[in-house]
Amino acid sequence: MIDLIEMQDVWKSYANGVMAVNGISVHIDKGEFVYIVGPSGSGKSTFIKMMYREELPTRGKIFIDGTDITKLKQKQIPFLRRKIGVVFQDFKLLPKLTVYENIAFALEVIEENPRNIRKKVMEVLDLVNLKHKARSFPNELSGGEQQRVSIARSIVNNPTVVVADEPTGNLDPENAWTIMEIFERINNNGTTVVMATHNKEIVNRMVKRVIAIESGMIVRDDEQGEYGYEA
Amino acid sequence: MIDLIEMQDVWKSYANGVMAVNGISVHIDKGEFVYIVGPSGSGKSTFIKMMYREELPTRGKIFIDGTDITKLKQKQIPFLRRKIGVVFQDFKLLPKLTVYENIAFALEVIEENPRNIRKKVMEVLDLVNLKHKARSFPNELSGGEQQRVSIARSIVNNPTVVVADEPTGNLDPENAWTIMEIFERINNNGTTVVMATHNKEIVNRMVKRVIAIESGMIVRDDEQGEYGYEA
Amino acid sequence: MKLRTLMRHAKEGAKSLGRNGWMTFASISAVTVALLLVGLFLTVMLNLNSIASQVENNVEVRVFIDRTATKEQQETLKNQLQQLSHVKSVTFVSKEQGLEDFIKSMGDDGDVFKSMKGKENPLPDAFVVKTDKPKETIDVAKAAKELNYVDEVNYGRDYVEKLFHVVDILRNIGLVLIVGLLFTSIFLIANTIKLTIVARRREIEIMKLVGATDAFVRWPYFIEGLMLGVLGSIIPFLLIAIGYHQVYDWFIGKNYQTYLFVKLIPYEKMTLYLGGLLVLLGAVIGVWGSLTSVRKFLKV
Amino acid sequence: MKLRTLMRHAKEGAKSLGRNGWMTFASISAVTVALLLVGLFLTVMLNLNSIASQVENNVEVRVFIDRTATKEQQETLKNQLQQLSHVKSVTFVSKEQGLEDFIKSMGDDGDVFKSMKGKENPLPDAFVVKTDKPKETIDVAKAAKELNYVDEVNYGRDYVEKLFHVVDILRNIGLVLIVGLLFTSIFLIANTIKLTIVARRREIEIMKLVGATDAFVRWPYFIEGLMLGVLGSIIPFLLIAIGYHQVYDWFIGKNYQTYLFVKLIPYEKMTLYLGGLLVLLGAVIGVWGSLTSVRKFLKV
Ligand SMILES: Nc1ncnc2c1ncn2[C@@H]1O[C@H](COP(=O)(O)OP(=O)(O)OP(=O)(O)O)[C@@H](O)[C@H]1O
Ligand SMILES: Nc1ncnc2c1ncn2[C@@H]1O[C@H](COP(=O)(O)OP(=O)(O)OP(=O)(O)O)[C@@H](O)[C@H]1O
Ligand SMILES: [Mg+2]
Ligand SMILES: [Mg+2]
Repeated sequence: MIDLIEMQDVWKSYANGVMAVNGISVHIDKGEFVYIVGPSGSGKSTFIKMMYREELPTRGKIFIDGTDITKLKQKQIPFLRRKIGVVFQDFKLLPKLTVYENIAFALEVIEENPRNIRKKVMEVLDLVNLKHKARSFPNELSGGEQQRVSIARSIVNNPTVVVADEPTGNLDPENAWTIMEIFERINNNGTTVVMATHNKEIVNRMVKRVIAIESGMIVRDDEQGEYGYEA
Repeated sequence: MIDLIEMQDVWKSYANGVMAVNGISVHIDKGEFVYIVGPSGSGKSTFIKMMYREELPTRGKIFIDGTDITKLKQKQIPFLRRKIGVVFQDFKLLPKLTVYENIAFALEVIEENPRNIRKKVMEVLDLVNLKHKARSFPNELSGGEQQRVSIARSIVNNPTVVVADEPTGNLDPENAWTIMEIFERINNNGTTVVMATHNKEIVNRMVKRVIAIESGMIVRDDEQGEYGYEA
Repeated sequence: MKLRTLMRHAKEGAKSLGRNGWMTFASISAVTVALLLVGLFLTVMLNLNSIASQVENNVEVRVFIDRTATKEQQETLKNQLQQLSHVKSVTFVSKEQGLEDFIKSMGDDGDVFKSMKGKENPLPDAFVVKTDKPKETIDVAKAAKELNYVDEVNYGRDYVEKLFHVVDILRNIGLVLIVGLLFTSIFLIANTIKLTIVARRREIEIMKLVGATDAFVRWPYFIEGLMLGVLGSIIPFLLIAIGYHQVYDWFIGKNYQTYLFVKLIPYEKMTLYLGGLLVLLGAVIGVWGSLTSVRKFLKV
Repeated sequence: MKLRTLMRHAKEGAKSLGRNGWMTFASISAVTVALLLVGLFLTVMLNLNSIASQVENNVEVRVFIDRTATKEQQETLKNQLQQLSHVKSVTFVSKEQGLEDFIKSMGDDGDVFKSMKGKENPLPDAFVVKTDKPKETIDVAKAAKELNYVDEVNYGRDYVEKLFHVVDILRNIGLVLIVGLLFTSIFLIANTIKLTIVARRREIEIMKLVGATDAFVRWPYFIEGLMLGVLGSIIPFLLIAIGYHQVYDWFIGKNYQTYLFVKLIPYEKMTLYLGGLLVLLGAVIGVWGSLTSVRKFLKV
């Protein structure tokens, strides 16, 4: 298998001095499904944000598909991001756009043919059971509905990697499983999935590789692991 | 026991026509601990928002401590809200204030003596394990940290009722249990707790009254219930 | 409200100015720039107005006395003139003095008239009448014309009427411009402050949801608006005070005071009133813009 | 860029104007109000300037001919005058005509000089010299004075120099005011637009995080800024065009054209240039304000 994501001794300290990631090295192969677990504030989101250059590491190298993204020029960043579908922990929906438009935006950005946009958007909205909310604005949605829009957007343009930050935090178990099935399906089709989660039940029932982070360091990395971050 | 919260045939449809709550009647006694469960978009948050007048029901009456809050004058609303500590699903922290100041704000509002403010704030910050983040701003916190600040703020002024909307959605199981212990403790001290949640494990292990909502209607209401919303 | 709480609001207001960094900067600079404009125009307009009044005040009526009139008849005429309403002073000017004045008033051009001195002098003796209000000149002249032993009444009708007309028009234009400018400035400042506060609407909503009363939310904004306005009025005041000082000195240095027969408004008076006005204006607009903007978001 | 994408940006820009409702309103009204002010001042200033030029152009040099000069000598003098640089025209005015003109120019006040008609006329014959540039009057007068058979040269030195001085001062004040006003307006408009865009910084950040290039984010803002500016320039243009029409008609109706010896700038010319200028100004400031504000938030 080919390395898709590789981190080499990555450190991150924020402007206010907080050391969020302290020397992480990791390989994730193309087509893998990885859970990131760890206590609140341990650095999972920071770890994830560095993959699509929302945050730049203070030290270390990060390779995505063979290129060191810490060296990317400002102009190249959008093209990195288009390969990575992100489910943000705080959803990050555009408040002035409807649900439909929010998802379509990810396709307009890559200058997708308008004819295909409608079809693709309605398809993913159907997957997350939100077809009936297509014309609502984000502030007219429940927390879980917003989360599902963010999920729909992350997969709509068939990215190489889907990176999801606690994508089921605001979902009831039933909806959570629907989402997990979607992730499993796209993973089976070759998409790499990296998912930070606190959901013990999901991690233990849908068994995959588990990377446990504590205080910004990897304390455990098990193929076919289970939830937990005691070393 | 005395009725603390009483809803009489309450309906709520939003401006865009969505019927979020469709005829709910419920009694919650002083000192009770109630879980609100239900699928995403079923109306849990709407139900909760009506208790502290973030949303006004389209029809029906809501009594808190004997007064019909749907009839409250604009000027009286702040005093209702001071009796109710709210953990918002989206945290609602003041972005320009530090963690410390955010929590202190809830005390300044009731013109608490500045001498006590510091003590009380540090106390609750300690409870949620965030003393070390007192001087951080909300955007410098992880999702779970923000959630814990919101929780700390909701309990700092000893409200009569604590209303929590998925307070553990962004927390690891360990932190989640810490929070649940806090809720149980204040509940034992007489505070009524109403908590919307998707966390099956918590609901089933810390057994309390469970109200299940689906499509804006109560489908189940069990003392000592367990997670689930099939009628 | 407890003093403690008031202190808290003042502190929060000041802190908020700092934390909102460049938004504060945007507001203050909007106030600065708008008040600078208002102050500048006000200075110019007030001076032009004062100059216009001075020019108007130079207007006088010249009543030429019939050559046949005796000394007593002249006296009677003088008394009659003094009794006319709005007359401030009546001065006798002999025909020799009259010609001298005339030649002088023509400046260099008067030279060709020098030959008229002596017996060729075509001017009769005259009374120069000054009125208490410039505009009364016309009525006084008319009334004087009706009196006995009056040969000719001369008040530069064309010139005076034209002058009053032009000054009136200019005053009206000035007034329209200054009022327009004032409203514009108020609007632009309030608009700017409103935008900075709208950006904080979520903040206000959260405060309300956590149990703050309207007053509690409003107070820090009141203080903030006040400080914005006052801070924003300092630079325009200083700039105009310094600038006016320069212009004033230059004006006197170049001797324009005597050369153009007009005076500027004294420096101290001007800066005192202007300073007061600008600070007041800034404070009022700041507070008003702040409070009206907050109000919209209090309905939570 | 594909045409399809351009269309998409135009649509998004327009849609965004609508969805940002009152923020759009705030921006457009800032543009409106600022441009109204600029337009108003520009109209007033341009007209005052044109009037000043007209007044200046009335200035002439009167060269009085020595009474002893023969016809030939007069001819020589005329030729010499015509050869002076900057002289536009030389016209002979007999002493009778000269006195007539003088009496007329004094208006009502001239009456007392009527007695001078006939042999008492103190004025000699004269040449009236006009220059191509008003300011050359002074030099031409000096040069004329040096010629033979010149009795006296008269160009209202005091009056003319005073006039030029006053006009110069007023022009400078006007220029300072108009430039100050322009910068102020640009600043205030850009400031307002900036604030509306800062309120949307999160929006821009999200777009970038979802993979949009800078250009992709910028285009709709470009269109939005353009529309803001152009929409904001319409009302000021209409108001000023209508207002100027009224004033212009009133000015002609009251016969001020002939009465005050000055003309306003023709209506069509004024509105055409003003309209173009305001729309251009609005569009440029709108786009500029929009794009510079967006730029800051693209670094995500
Ligand atoms: N922008 C920031 N500036 C400063 N410190 C930050 C910032 N973002 C996060 N941190 C700090 O970095 C640490 C790691 O945060 P991170 O968001 O990566 O945690 P997390 O594992 O995602 O937690 P959670 O499960 O609560 O989301 C925390 O201590 C947090 O307070
Ligand atoms: N402000 C609003 N305007 C219009 N519709 C709304 C608004 N808020 C919520 N809704 C709709 O009302 C319904 C109930 O929403 P609510 O937020 O109460 O759900 P919830 O049970 O809290 O869901 P979740 O578990 O996902 O948070 C949903 O269909 C939602 O789309
Ligand atoms: Mg996180
Ligand atoms: Mg909810």
